[in-house]
Amino acid sequence: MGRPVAIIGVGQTYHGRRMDVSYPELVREAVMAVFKDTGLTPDDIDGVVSGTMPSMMEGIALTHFYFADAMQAVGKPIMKTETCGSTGVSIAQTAYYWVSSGAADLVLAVGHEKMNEGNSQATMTTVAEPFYQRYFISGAPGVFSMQSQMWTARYGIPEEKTRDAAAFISVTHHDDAFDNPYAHIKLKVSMEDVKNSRIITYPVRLLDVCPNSDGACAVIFASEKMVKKLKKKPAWVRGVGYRGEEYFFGDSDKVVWEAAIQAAQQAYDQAGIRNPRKELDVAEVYNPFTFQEMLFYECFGFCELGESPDLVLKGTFTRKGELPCDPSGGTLCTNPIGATGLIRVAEAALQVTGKAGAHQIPGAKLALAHAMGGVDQFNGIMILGSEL
Amino acid sequence: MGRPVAIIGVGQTYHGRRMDVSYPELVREAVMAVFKDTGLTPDDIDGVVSGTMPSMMEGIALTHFYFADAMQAVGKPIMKTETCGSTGVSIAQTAYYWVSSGAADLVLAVGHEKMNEGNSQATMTTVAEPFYQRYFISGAPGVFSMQSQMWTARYGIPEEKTRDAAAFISVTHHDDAFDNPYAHIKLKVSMEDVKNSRIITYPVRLLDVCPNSDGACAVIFASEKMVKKLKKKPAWVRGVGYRGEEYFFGDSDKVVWEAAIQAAQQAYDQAGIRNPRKELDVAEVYNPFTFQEMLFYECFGFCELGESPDLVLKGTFTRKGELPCDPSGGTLCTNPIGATGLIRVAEAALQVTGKAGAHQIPGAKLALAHAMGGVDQFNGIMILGSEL
Amino acid sequence: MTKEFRTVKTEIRLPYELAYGETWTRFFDGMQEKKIYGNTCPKCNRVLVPARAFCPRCFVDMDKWVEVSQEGTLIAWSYTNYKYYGMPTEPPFIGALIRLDGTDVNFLHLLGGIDLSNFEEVRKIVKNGMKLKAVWSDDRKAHIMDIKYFKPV
Amino acid sequence: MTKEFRTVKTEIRLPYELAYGETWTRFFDGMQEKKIYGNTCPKCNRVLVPARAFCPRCFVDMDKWVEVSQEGTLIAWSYTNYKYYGMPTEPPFIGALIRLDGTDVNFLHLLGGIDLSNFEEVRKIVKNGMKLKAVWSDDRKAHIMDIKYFKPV
Ligand SMILES: [Zn+2]
Ligand SMILES: [Zn+2]
Repeated sequence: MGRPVAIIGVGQTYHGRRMDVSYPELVREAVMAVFKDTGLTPDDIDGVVSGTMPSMMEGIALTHFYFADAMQAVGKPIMKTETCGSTGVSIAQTAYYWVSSGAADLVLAVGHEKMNEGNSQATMTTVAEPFYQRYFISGAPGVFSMQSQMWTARYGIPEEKTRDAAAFISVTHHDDAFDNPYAHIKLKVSMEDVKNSRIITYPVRLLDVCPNSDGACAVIFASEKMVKKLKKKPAWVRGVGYRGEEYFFGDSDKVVWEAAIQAAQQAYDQAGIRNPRKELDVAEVYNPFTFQEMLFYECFGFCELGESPDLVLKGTFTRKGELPCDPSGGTLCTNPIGATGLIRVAEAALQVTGKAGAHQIPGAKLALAHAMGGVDQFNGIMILGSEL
Repeated sequence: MGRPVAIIGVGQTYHGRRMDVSYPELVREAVMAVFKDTGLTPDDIDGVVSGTMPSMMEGIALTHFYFADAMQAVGKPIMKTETCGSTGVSIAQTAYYWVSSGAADLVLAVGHEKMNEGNSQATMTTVAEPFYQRYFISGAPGVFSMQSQMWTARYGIPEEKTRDAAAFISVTHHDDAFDNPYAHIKLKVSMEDVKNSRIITYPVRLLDVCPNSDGACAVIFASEKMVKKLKKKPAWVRGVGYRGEEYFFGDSDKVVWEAAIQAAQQAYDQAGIRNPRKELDVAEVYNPFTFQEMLFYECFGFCELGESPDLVLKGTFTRKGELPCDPSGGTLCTNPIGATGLIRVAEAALQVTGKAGAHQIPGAKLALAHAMGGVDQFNGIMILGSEL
Repeated sequence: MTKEFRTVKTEIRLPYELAYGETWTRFFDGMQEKKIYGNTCPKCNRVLVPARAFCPRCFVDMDKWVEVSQEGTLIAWSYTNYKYYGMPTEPPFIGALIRLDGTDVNFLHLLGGIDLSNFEEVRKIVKNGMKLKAVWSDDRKAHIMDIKYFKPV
Repeated sequence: MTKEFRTVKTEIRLPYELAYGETWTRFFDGMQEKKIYGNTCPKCNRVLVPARAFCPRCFVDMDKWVEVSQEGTLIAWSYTNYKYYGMPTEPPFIGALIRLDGTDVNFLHLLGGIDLSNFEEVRKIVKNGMKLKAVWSDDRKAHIMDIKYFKPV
């Protein structure tokens, strides 16, 4: 770990269908929110990091150029990172290293996506090369369904139990989203609703899957000196982790999933966490698919391998459970891809600073934020704490 | 400035038309070269940063995913940055901050582009939004020609003198490229050849413009601890600078060009440079257009505003001149866009470590590397020195 | 020549529907009515054109809308006589940076209304500082090309 | 509902010609001859399929080419019955991860040769661990879809 770094403010747009504004105006909404939250002005900022899914989603290749004005990045050092679903955590880590190095005291991180302007499925076809993998992995639900199917079969978990646990996750997260003013999908659903919703790719059904959202998120990272000077309640970065896997989907195991396991382990080692379920107070797990959320619980050591459906059904990961996961409603209810990972980080920061409002986990002091990118290939983690 | 960081090795592919290999194989060629140069193995590396122009150029959105195997990034933290022409310097700066923060000791930076596989002009149409600017800035030569025309007119430089100076730059760089084993274009040209070559957009002619190249470059950044441990001759990072401008081309002055001026100034301040022409021993200026190279000389303080054509014609910036610029032949002779900025950094590192071979500037101790991105919007600088 | 192997020809084709938002909508509505709209920043007082939702330097919401002059001064130009992907019009054409009278930034568009076929003739006519005036298309679509080009006054 | 304004429909269309290089070329030449080629890593001794230029774990050049078995075991599958952009074939179809006999990684392709119209019937037949066998197209083009699908043995 380098010099201490903290998040001192966050801003989000209202996520959803945002065809009321142009894309730069949407970005500016999040940036203005973080300046309002911190009382800082653009003049205070030393550098800006931003990113989207990949810019195929936008149809405009140089998003950091297009949004330079909206991010008030003019005349400042600026960087752009794009790692698909994990973009938001990559942005946060880039900003973190920048401040940690001592080369900047205040860095603005901005993630954004306007999924209603592009075509996310068409964008997914551009993820892989057109020789071999493009034909089989461009439908993201298909790949994630295959992973879920492999996981259930590996541990011999009864299909009905997995189905029930996934439905339970959908129901509780949809409920949670009502308490998050920025969430996209606000829908009361029952276990039966989920289990009877349209099949996307078996076993995944419509209510197991995240929406296409428009939204942006902005976060300010600060050096220890600035935290003291500005007297802001900090969310200290206690650990970061990031891991990638082989390009070929069939080369690595996606059940005992090394990218997820190692990314979490790297962050735990830095934060000194040995028993994540006991020590973490809340986790914002990237959960575009209900089934996959359970696999992350296992890979992040929240429980034993194959054990997650039982614990889910016991309520271990609900807002009143032992380790509340995604009290914001998570990616399942809000998914502007390039912003999503940074929203996880922002939500974790809100929790450990006691500013999460109606979805606050009382007394939360240590939080995990996570994002996944590529076709089951990249996982990034950031752990935030109220204490350094 | 944070903790000291040095470049301890570089690797390049042979640049040019490289349809003999698949894109991952091309990337691997540069990565193998840097491991050969340093004697390190992939196991030694703590993290990997990579990038392309924007991935519209590749047609494959997740290049860090596609090249994960080739970069030997599997099981490691990985990041991707894409800032158009300045990508290579952004990659270098991301790697620098990462090591400088203390969170990594050895970071591999890789830039790559296979321009012969895509269509660079079609890619340029994706740079701006399709409401307004896309119609007028998608032809890169047009924009750069407009900038040159404005510059010549501003200072009342006689058109013939500018034309001669640009031709002189073309001739000397084409000569230089013969001494660079990795350069793409190896062509003997005369002043008359340049001045009679086909007009692209007046005043820019074919021999004033960079080629479409395939190529990759890999650089290893190391902490001070590793430099000592590995006993490698280091090229210390002495300063970095990066600046962006407004999105709207007409909002800022592209002659007294603040993004270029400020990026250089930030890096000079860190490196303690007051008189760059005297103190720098060599500069690798990003020069896709001969005319623009002169504008950079002025904005970087190598001479007074409007003075560069006179000095060019006097030989001030040739290999035997006061401040040799682009002894590698520069971007003018080799332009795999996502690699180009990193090649500038690698060439600067070779110069200050005395490893530039036939195009070595004798005794070079302090070097500037530069890249420009967007449509005259971003400038990035890295200054390397043989001493810390 | 190095040995080459098989290649595959492919294409990326992606559809988009992009939102103008209120400010661009009003600007392009103006185009249809042969008006060029800018607006002023309450902080730096600059008149920006095209009209913006906010000032890129002051970051505040823009204030008053103004219909700006359709005449201006040539700041810079470039002459293009080759075909490329994404051209604004058939070559030859002249890209131009124009300071519309009363505004504080330069407006990007085309310079036309003169014979462009012979560059040497063009060079005798086109000079930075010359006065230009918008020429409108008859078939307007609330689009930036509703202005055909700017011609010498 | 928030007020919406003008939008613009647009499209990005970009052409590419991508190089296979020597290894992919040989692999796809194999497809045309109804052969599935892998190769072995001299360091970890794994047989990788499709054949690679280098081992993604050991980073060394691959060694011996091997024609691998056209039969294998189903590792995972997913059933898709909706249309989306970039599908490998008309739905319904089954994406499958297959461990070809004698290889050390899983091969991505389709599972077919059974009636896919009724998912409940499909679910009774398709089980992880079942044996599958490649079915080739008559009209082969040195392309990954020269294998139509893998069918139950
Ligand atoms: Zn202003
Ligand atoms: Zn191996």
